[in-house]
Amino acid sequence: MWSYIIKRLLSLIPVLFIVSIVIFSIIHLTPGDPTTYMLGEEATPEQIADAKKQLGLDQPVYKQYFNWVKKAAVGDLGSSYHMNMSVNEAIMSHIGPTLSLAILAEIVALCIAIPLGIIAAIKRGTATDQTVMGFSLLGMAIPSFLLALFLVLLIGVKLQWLPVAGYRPLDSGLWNHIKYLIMPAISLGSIQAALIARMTRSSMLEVLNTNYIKMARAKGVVERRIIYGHALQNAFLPILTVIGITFGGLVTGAVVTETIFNIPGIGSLIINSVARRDYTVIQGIVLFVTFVYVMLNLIIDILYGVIDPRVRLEEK
Amino acid sequence: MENIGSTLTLSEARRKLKKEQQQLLKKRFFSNYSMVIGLIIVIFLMLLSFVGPYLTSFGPLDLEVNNRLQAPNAEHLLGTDNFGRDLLTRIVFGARASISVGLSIAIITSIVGLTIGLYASFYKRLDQILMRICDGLMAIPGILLAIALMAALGPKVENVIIALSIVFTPYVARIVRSAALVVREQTYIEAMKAQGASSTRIIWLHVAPNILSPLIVQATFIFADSIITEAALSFLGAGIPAPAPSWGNILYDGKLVIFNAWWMTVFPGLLIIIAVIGLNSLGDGLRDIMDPHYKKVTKKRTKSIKGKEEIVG
Amino acid sequence: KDDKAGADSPKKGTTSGGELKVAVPSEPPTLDTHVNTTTISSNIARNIFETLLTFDSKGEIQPMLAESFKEDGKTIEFKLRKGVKFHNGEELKAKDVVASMNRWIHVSSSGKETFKDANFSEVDEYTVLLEMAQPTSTATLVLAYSGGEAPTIMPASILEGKEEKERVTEYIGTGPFQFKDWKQNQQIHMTKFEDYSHRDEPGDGLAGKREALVDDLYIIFVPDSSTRVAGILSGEYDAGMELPIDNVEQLKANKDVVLKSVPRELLLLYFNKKEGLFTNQAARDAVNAAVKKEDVLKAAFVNPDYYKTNHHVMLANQEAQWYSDLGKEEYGKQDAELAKKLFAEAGYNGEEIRLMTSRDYDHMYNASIVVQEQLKKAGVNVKLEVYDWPTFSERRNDPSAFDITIITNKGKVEPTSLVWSRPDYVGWTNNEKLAPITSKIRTAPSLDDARKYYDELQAFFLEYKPAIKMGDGDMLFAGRTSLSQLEDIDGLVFWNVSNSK
Amino acid sequence: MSTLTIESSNEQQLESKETLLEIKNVKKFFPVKKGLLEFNKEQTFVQAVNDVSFSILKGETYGLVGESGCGKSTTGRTLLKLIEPTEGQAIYNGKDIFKLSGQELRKVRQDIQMVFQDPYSSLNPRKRIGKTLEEPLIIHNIGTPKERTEIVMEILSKVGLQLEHYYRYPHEFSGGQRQRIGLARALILNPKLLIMDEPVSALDVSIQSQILNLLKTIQADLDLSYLFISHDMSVVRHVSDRIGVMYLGKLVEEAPTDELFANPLHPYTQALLSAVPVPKSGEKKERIILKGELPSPMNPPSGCVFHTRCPFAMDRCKLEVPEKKAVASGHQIACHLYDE
Amino acid sequence: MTDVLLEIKNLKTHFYTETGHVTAVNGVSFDVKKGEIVGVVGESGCGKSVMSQTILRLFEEGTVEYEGEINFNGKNLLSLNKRQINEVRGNDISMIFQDPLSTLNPVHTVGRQIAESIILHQNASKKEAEEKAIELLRLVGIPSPEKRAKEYPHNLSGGMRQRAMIAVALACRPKLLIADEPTTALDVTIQAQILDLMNNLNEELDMGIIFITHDLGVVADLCSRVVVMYLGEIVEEASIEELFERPLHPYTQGLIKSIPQLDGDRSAMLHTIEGTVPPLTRVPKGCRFAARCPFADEQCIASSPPVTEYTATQKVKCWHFEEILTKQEGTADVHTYN
Ligand SMILES: Nc1ncnc2c1ncn2[C@@H]1O[C@H](COP(=O)(O)OP(=O)(O)OP(=O)(O)O)[C@@H](O)[C@H]1O
Ligand SMILES: Nc1ncnc2c1ncn2[C@@H]1O[C@H](COP(=O)(O)OP(=O)(O)OP(=O)(O)O)[C@@H](O)[C@H]1O
Ligand SMILES: [Mg+2]
Ligand SMILES: [Mg+2]
Repeated sequence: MWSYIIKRLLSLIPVLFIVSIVIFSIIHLTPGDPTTYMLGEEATPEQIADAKKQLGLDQPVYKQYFNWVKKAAVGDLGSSYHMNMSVNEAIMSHIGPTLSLAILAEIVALCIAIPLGIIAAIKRGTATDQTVMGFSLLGMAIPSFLLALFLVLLIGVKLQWLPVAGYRPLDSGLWNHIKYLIMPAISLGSIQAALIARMTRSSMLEVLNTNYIKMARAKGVVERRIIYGHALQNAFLPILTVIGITFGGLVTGAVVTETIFNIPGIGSLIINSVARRDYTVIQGIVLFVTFVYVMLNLIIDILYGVIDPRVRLEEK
Repeated sequence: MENIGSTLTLSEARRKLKKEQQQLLKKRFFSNYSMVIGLIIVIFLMLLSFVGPYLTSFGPLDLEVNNRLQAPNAEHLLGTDNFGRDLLTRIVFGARASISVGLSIAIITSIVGLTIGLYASFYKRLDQILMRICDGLMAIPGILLAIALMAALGPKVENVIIALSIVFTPYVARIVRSAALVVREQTYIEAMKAQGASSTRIIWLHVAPNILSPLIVQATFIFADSIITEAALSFLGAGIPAPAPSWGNILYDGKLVIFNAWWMTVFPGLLIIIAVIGLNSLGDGLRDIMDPHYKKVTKKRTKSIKGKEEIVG
Repeated sequence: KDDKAGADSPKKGTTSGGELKVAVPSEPPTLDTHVNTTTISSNIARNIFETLLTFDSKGEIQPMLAESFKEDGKTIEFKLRKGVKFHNGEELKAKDVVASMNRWIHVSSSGKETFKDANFSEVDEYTVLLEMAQPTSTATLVLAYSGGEAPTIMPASILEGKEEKERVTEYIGTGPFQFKDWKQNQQIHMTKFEDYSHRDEPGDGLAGKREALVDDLYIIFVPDSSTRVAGILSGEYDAGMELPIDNVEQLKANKDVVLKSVPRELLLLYFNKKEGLFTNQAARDAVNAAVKKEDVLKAAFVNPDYYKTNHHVMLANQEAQWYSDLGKEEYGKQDAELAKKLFAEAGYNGEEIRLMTSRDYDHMYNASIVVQEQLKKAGVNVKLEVYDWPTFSERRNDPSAFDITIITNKGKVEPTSLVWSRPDYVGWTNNEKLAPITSKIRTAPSLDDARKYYDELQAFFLEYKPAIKMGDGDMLFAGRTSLSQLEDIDGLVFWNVSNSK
Repeated sequence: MSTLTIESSNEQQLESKETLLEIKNVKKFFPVKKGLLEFNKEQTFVQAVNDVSFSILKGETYGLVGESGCGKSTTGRTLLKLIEPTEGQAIYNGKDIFKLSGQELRKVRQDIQMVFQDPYSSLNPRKRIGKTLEEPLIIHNIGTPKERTEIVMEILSKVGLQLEHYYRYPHEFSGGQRQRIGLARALILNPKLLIMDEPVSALDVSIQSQILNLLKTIQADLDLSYLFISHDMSVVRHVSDRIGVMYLGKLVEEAPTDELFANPLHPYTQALLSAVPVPKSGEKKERIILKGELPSPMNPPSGCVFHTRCPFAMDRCKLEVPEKKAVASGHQIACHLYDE
Repeated sequence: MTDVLLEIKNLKTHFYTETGHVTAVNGVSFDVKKGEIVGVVGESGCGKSVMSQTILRLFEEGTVEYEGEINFNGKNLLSLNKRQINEVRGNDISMIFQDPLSTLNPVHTVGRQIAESIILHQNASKKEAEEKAIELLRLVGIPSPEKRAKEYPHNLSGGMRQRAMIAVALACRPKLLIADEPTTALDVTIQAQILDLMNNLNEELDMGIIFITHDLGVVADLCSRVVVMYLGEIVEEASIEELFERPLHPYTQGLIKSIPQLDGDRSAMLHTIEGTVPPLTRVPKGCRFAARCPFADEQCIASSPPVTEYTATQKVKCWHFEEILTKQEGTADVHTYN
């Protein structure tokens, strides 16, 4: 197992390397450059050329790449063109809100999704099933911005229960912190919930007819325990995968929601950096996100083995 | 040991059984509400997108700025949008674009993701490579990819399909892989190997059907998501070329006036929901047909059935 | 400054202290106004930095950091106020002004244009002298303008040892607010500058007494317009800029919100005059005949209350200074037949015309949609090409990439700095007839003299059609009623504003 | 029903028969899973099959018996390379199966079919039985679709199932029916060697006899070879020509059937035979009760693996691994008792 | 032994499959007394497993329907609600399934699965239960039970799984044990050990056992009474002596004749009962065995025979059993096998 983990960690090196090349190419394929934002709308071509030179963008692409990769290899991702900070700092300062939001949203999602999915599976074909699944389809089909705006209008503007937008760090008090995250977490979470609930239902259906569930019944295990103790674990791999990738998606930025609720997280950092063509930040984020995904998927893969001992990932 | 019948009676029996079976399948198909509902919806949408355009009295681009944002009324059944274009017409014309984008992406990602996921679950070495590629792909921001593609290949609908397919495929692949990892350890797969089945055969005919249900869930999600995301990309010039309508575009236009023109978000939103329900019902139905345990819960335990029990064969 | 929307009179002389949270649509790249052209940057920066001159409410030029100034042909002499403190405690001296202003002249585009070969020099500790290559009628206007590329004054000590073009990252000025911190992608925090030395004249427009009445000023970046609206409605923000005109009704309906607007933008249709069909005068004339300007305006700015059908090149609210009758007649006319004829004359035969736009700015996009339809009606095969803003910005500098594009430009204090006249700006206006006119305006001995040549410029614009002006658009802003006042003078003004919340 | 007698005695033929499959020193060790935190613990193995050699001749039935968990199924699965062997060779047609892969391996698998011990889980729950049975035909390109269906229906009735069962799903069958399906699937390809892991354990005696008769008939007709793994000594006795007795991963005794039953030499074999229950009321045989700690394949005893329970264990048994040696024609044994 | 522990009265189990309605168990009645071991034998597919699972109502609701009565401790199990039946399951009645691999939960260790029963029904702490589980594994003859308890079903051999199943079922010392072919995968030495264990429990706890098997040797060894089933019905019920000495039903007779003998002629074909079992969708109207019965006549084909009590302990469902018996008395060697 440890050799597997180490191997996976080592695979980060080529992955990051290749991703860096890909992202570098993509970035330089994309039209536009950092000066647009830097100098403003009415900048003269002369100003633009000056600025490009200053940023080193007049050099050949491969040279730029080497300059960058040399530093990146030792952990220095360079500094942002636009923000007065290094890329590392930029990521660090934006990861906090994103993590808080992701965790909260995932909690919301899981609290709704798994029980609902299970209920739907048990009551397959009944009105309960159809209602639950109907809502989850709704959740899947409604664009997240609509749900978010609806929440803003209702809870934020009409009822004024919660602040409509913004972010307060944890050190401004737990409630203050959470208060600003509840609505975004709900609007993100309920969409994730829709997917997870459906996945839960369909995976559970595969499991509920098996003989070991019959056996558990014969043992006199109560239905609740059968579901949560026996069936769920067997059905859990796809569910875990969805949870993993949706969580990954949240950690690496919920662009729309972060924009609407004006949360300064990774998502808005990405979108801003793309809009500003802040090359170094984009590159940095992509590497960071790759790292996050590789680690996340490693954890998920390890969990596969824990959840279902039949799964073998190691090479023989 | 008694020999049961000659070949003649055998082939007769085979035909009879087959016919019975076909009838059964038909029954199974039509008593499968999901399937039927799904089909009805899909047919409705097909009609909407192919015949609908000939029925509307407005053009999708006919604008009349002075009529902007009119609530649904007799002339404009679903109201007008922020350029005074007839919303119904735009929705009807947008149907084809949105559904074809959504469907193509759902189908492409399903096929590619299924392939990647299945093979990754089967070959350890490949797993390492494919899954790391997926990790990398997941990390590249979709917006950037779309802009780059658009720059490289020009603003075309195809590009949005390519870009979103690239973005969504890893998700499908991972889901498929997770389910397949369990299936491949089952004894019946070992039994297939023992019979000399090739890996390709095992993968496609024996593992694949068993991971269908998570795939269907993920695919419907992608269908919905890509209809919506297409609009986001068309903001960057990478979606359906600008004034041409798509449900996603109408929705996004509606977002700006969400405070005062509910019809611009509600109607396209509704249609997306209907389309998703349709596709999903089809998927569920398909799944149910392949599920040996599926029985309609409405118990048809009537006297008539009980009366049959003593029938002599 | 027109207060249209139910502007109940500000509660004067209310409490001081508290905070003021303002939602703005975008984050400035820097607060160093010398090196970037964005308005938002100058808007925020002018709370921290001040300029030598400024405008009062009637648009007259008044001294700000200068005690007084004296124009004399090719020179202007500024006497500085004494005892003005920078936020770092240094006193404002002539060397600071010289260092700042010379840098501004060298690096900013408006500095370069208006003050070519001009130079500031120190006369004594509190006197500086601006020497220009020729008499410049627009000099004081440009110096007083704080709507973009503001000629702000910073301590010489900060500029020392830096390359001119290098951005300043330490924001130290003399303004009523001092820079506290900048959370990237979030907000800029400013606090009241206790040692601020204000002018003694009563506040009037941007001139006169400035005073920070709140302790904390937060400029919060809220890119999503509906979020800005929701934030103002719910009281999360005390004021908000650039609100969508579609949301006017919601804002008006809320009794705790005061809605205001001010003309800010010129909507212009630019032709690519370097390549393609529109190098041809007839083709440009044809487009002019084909479009119905008011429809375009309406699509872009929605509500007649918030746009002006304005035929001349300056903003409608600048008519007191700059006005011309030329073109007023023709402005509203649309003639598809004429357009067809002119297109034929220009040798147009159905090839694809690329109308480039970006959805990052709704005005531009909406206007483009309407123009596309109108041109189609005139028989033009127009293709709309939508790009994200950086792509758009790159392509618009590429003569082979587009034929027409519609852009909103910010208003300017004087006509010669309007960007359409620049040969390097979108569309490449490069006509030998233009330079003499600009030069006449600029080098006129006084502003009044300069205004006489405005008609000539207008005539050139109408005839040559480097671009077609659709009209003026307003910028909508709103504040909570808890604010004692809120005004937009080339951007929102945050001094002399208290918040009773 | 005719009580058909197979012409000549099996034993006489033995010498003349050629070897079909030769298994040499096969080992299969399963690594024992360690916890994530036990990374410094030494890797231990379940020594499921530990150096087993025997050969199967053409047309013969080789019975494999032994204690539960001694590695019979593992041997069977390893032979087909369904699990990677740790060591050893399995020579079939002059080639080592363990070294084959891809197309070649699949060819061998056509010749050697397997019936799994666990009938239910070896059937794909989503596939109708008919399809499952047709699968091997399709894999090896036999017949047209119509013919395949007929072949399947024929084999169904041969194993005592009905045509109606063609369209049923596995969960609708009884244990014994499933077992017959497994058998049918293996038989359908006309293999050369059939590895059967407890193929009749879930069948009632009347169907069991049908099946055993069927197996015998087919063998006589097609010169098939069987590797017959079973616990039912009377069944094994009935079908096998030779029998191997396994204990804890080792083959401890091997002899022609009659010889083994008449003259069981290894103490374990003796105990095994004495424990067979008799289907007659009131009649209880004297059993040899094996005492002592049950050894585990995770750390098998030193020396002779049986010494912990052997009534005749000597000191030497604890230390030396007994070599396999022949004591009579075809009768091999690994036990120190029979050393000179 | 007069206390009736379990009384099954005219039990029917209907399946509603898409191919039609199937009555897998059709009017089965018998009882199990306290401390009694009842063997159930019968043709493969005759409904033994279905019947045994019906006792605990283990089939998916909605696809199956039960009829008749199953009285246990004075309660009709078929009319209990969910909670009530759950109290009976595992605690009062436990069950060893026929198919050990698919009935053990693949993601739980065998130790955990055994411990679960103990925790559920005996108020034991987790640790106690785990220790007990190991003890049980040792009891059923699994070597190094401490280690095996931590393994998963797929790590075990077929026999070990079966023993693990037995351990699960015995964990709670139930009043009634339903064992569905519990020793098929065990070698005879271990089988003997398990049978001993069952015998002990049976004596110690007065545990009733329904023992389904095909191994008539085991039946002879263990059971006091035997129920013979054929195609969903009980065709004969007899004490163990009677069954082997004087089987009444032609099917039972055929069955006994088919047993391969340890000392029989190896080269001879085994005795079989001719014909095949008809599928449940085509059950004959009359005697279900008629088509395969050498003694069948029109009566058999026309109508289903009644159950006749031949002795106090022996019942048979056949029209002609007496004639057959007298016929065979003459030929003498029919039902013996040396
Ligand atoms: N879920 C089901 N749906 C439909 N038919 C079923 C179902 N389960 C069992 N059957 C049928 O019911 C009959 C009785 O099956 P059961 O499993 O009880 O047999 P059995 O006596 O246990 O046989 P064996 O000894 O082979 O295990 C069989 O013919 C089988 O095909
Ligand atoms: N996949 C596996 N992982 C780990 N150990 C295994 C695995 N399969 C089998 N074993 C172990 O290998 C040994 C031999 O198992 P095998 O199944 O070959 O026994 P068997 O002789 O077939 O027994 P039975 O008669 O009970 O089926 C057992 O100790 C078992 O626990
Ligand atoms: Mg085995
Ligand atoms: Mg059974």
